[in-house]
Amino acid sequence: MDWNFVIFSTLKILCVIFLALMPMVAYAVLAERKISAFIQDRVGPNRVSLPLIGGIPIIGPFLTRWGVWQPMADGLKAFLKEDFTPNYVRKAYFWLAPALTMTPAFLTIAVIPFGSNLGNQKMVIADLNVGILYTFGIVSLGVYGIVLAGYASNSKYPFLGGIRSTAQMISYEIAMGMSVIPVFLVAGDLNLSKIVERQALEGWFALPFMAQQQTLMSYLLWPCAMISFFIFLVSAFAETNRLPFDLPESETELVAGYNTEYSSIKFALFFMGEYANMIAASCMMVTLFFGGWSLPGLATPANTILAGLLHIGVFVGKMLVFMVLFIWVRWMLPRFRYDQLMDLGWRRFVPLALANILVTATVLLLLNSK
Amino acid sequence: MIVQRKPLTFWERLYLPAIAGGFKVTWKHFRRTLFGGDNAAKQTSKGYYPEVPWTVADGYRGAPYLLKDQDGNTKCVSCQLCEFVCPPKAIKITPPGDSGLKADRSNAEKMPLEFEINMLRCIFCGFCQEVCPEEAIFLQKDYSLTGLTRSEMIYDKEKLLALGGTNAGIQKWKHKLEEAKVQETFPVKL
Amino acid sequence: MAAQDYLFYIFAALTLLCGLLVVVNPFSRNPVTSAMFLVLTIVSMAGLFVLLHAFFLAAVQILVYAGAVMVLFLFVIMLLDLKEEERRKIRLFGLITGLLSVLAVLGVVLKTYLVDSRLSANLQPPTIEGGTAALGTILFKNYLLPFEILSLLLLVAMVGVILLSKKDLK
Amino acid sequence: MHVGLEHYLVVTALLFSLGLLGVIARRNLLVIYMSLELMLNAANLALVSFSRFTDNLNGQVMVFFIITVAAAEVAVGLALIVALYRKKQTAHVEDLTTMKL
Repeated sequence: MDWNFVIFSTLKILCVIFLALMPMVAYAVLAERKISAFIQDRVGPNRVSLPLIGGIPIIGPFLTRWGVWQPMADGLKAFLKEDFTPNYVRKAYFWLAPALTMTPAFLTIAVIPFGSNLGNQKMVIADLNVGILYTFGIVSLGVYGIVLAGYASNSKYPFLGGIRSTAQMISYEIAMGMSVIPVFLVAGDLNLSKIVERQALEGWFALPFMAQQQTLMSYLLWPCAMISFFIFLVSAFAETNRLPFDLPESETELVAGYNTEYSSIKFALFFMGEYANMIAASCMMVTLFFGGWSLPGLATPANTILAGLLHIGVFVGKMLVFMVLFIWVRWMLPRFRYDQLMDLGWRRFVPLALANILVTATVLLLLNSK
Repeated sequence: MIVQRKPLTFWERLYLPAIAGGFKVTWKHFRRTLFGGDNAAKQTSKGYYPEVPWTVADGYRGAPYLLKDQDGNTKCVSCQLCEFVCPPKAIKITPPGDSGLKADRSNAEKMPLEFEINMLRCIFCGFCQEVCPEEAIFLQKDYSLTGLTRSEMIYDKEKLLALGGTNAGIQKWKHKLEEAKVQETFPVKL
Repeated sequence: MAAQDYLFYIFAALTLLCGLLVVVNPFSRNPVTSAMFLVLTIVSMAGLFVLLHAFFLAAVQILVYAGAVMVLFLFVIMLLDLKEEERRKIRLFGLITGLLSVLAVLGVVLKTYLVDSRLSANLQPPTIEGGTAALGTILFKNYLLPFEILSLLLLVAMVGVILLSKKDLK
Repeated sequence: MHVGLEHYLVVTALLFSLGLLGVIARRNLLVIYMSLELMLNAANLALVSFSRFTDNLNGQVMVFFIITVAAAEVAVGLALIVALYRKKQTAHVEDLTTMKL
């Protein structure tokens, strides 16, 4: 057995989950609260601080005033609150559901190339040939947590929330899956690392001028890529149950939808699952449409440690832009009605995505036959 | 009346103008708060809340307390209207009953033996103030009610009276008399 | 034994155990439990597919079966609000005939598999990989007509389902 | 012993008979349907293992077809069950003994 491989894989998994993803989820919650506060003319969390931390020169005042430690306080509170299990819930499923929401969100990260190379290690946990299919498979498993939460709560609002969410997620999965097919038609591969490498050379699909060498093809396919990206973006909002598509937990109608009956750490798991899903969706968008770790000057896979770290930084930076977008849109648009949501999914996006596949295939055929 | 839902125009169905409008509004507020430092806390007082007390605006509905009249007597006559009207059932009044507790003022028959408001249940709606015929209970400006136990948050008569203080200026029957006089002249407001 | 062999035994045991719990669960007769164990069966079977280097099919298995078909099952169970299946008196005749027929089928199948010498003959060490490209090529070259018929079948099923699920069935 | 074709085939045989047992023994229409899925899956596994050990992708194409047909079949079957439930308010095979709705 190749022990080197095993050790480095374990190391990568541990680092990505515990050093990157978990803190990122925690601080995404803080970012959400801060940005929401600024948009609503408030200041947001700015109280929590550790003793003596203000004594550090220069950065000390910032560390005490910007709510930097708020995620830790939130996490501690979630653990210490009373874990209440209502009567008449179906206990096994009630306990299973939060875990089932959280896990798929983390599993999705496995195939995302979050950097090029670091030393001689590829910066992707699992470089699968069927990369994107794996992602969609795992994402589709995420429905179970919500269905079971709705079913196990044995109460009306969670049930309605669960049913709504299931229908919504399955519907938009189809639009989402179809929207990315043009990308794979152009790239000719399902492997996400290969897709990123191709984009690094011939232009990002959504921004073809960000390229090492300009080609006519990428400009001709720009409209198709933009439609692809647009459908993917909107579907990602629907898949992660974010506003304007947060119908499963629309608080004005369903109290809190499927997580009405949950409290303390179980609720926190649902909450973290949502943010982990947002991170995964942002990663997917960056990887598929915005060139992953690449920048025009940094298009070749890194061969020094510094360049490797730079690539990871570029990837994380691009991802954070999308996270801010996710958070910002929450305050921009009101919630859709349920029939509008279904109408948008089935009668606008699915036909549009199908037409997009057809047009892309035609353009590719014409270009390649020359 | 049935309002017909207007069909959306092409631009509205694209949702794009709405998105642009939403971005404009949110960006304006975001910029003003983050870079201008101009937020609600700054506008109403010199700093942020726990250090700098918040300036309470007129008409703010804080915690309901019991009032005494100008002679220091309990105004409440234990009519229990507030207990009846209270939506979350936060008020509990024990009438004097057989204990024979007389009011400590001459123009009333009785006063409550016990008057409790559960501040954990109170929703500060102001119904009790509105319904009180004696003007004995008023929503005041206290907004920061804290306690370490649940029982601590149930305020009894002594505490409510002590917190409420005296308010001689409000004399309901005088107002009623003025209102009646005004109404006799039939002022026609156009 | 190689690591892959251990993985085979783990996944096979999981598949069979979960399959057993779908059919004869001693703890619960709730259809939701059956459905959830079927999901586990399917996922562990996807693991077996990966061991057989059928990567595309493993992904499709999870995507279609676990992600869509089983969710549909759960959806229907929840919508119909099915009660738990009552524990009936075991009818000896039915049980014995049932078990006998199952054992007979199992016996015939196993005998064919295990005794047939052609199977246990030395096969070449397999080299084939069920990747997307390979499968797509063979699908669109050798099996184009069945593929098109299949798409027609899906269309027919879709129309049928919409008709069936209309409120007033005439 | 190295894991070979026989190992996979034993698993498929057991899985198939489990599905058969479910169809015979269970009374809930939906659970019977799930058992049918189990049998189909056993067939899938057999085809994939044959395809692997005979170095031939045709088996996998068959599995692809089976999965598609199964999806269509499940959709229609569940719609039928729902329609049946609307008429009879039951999904137990013992209560569905008449030839006519």
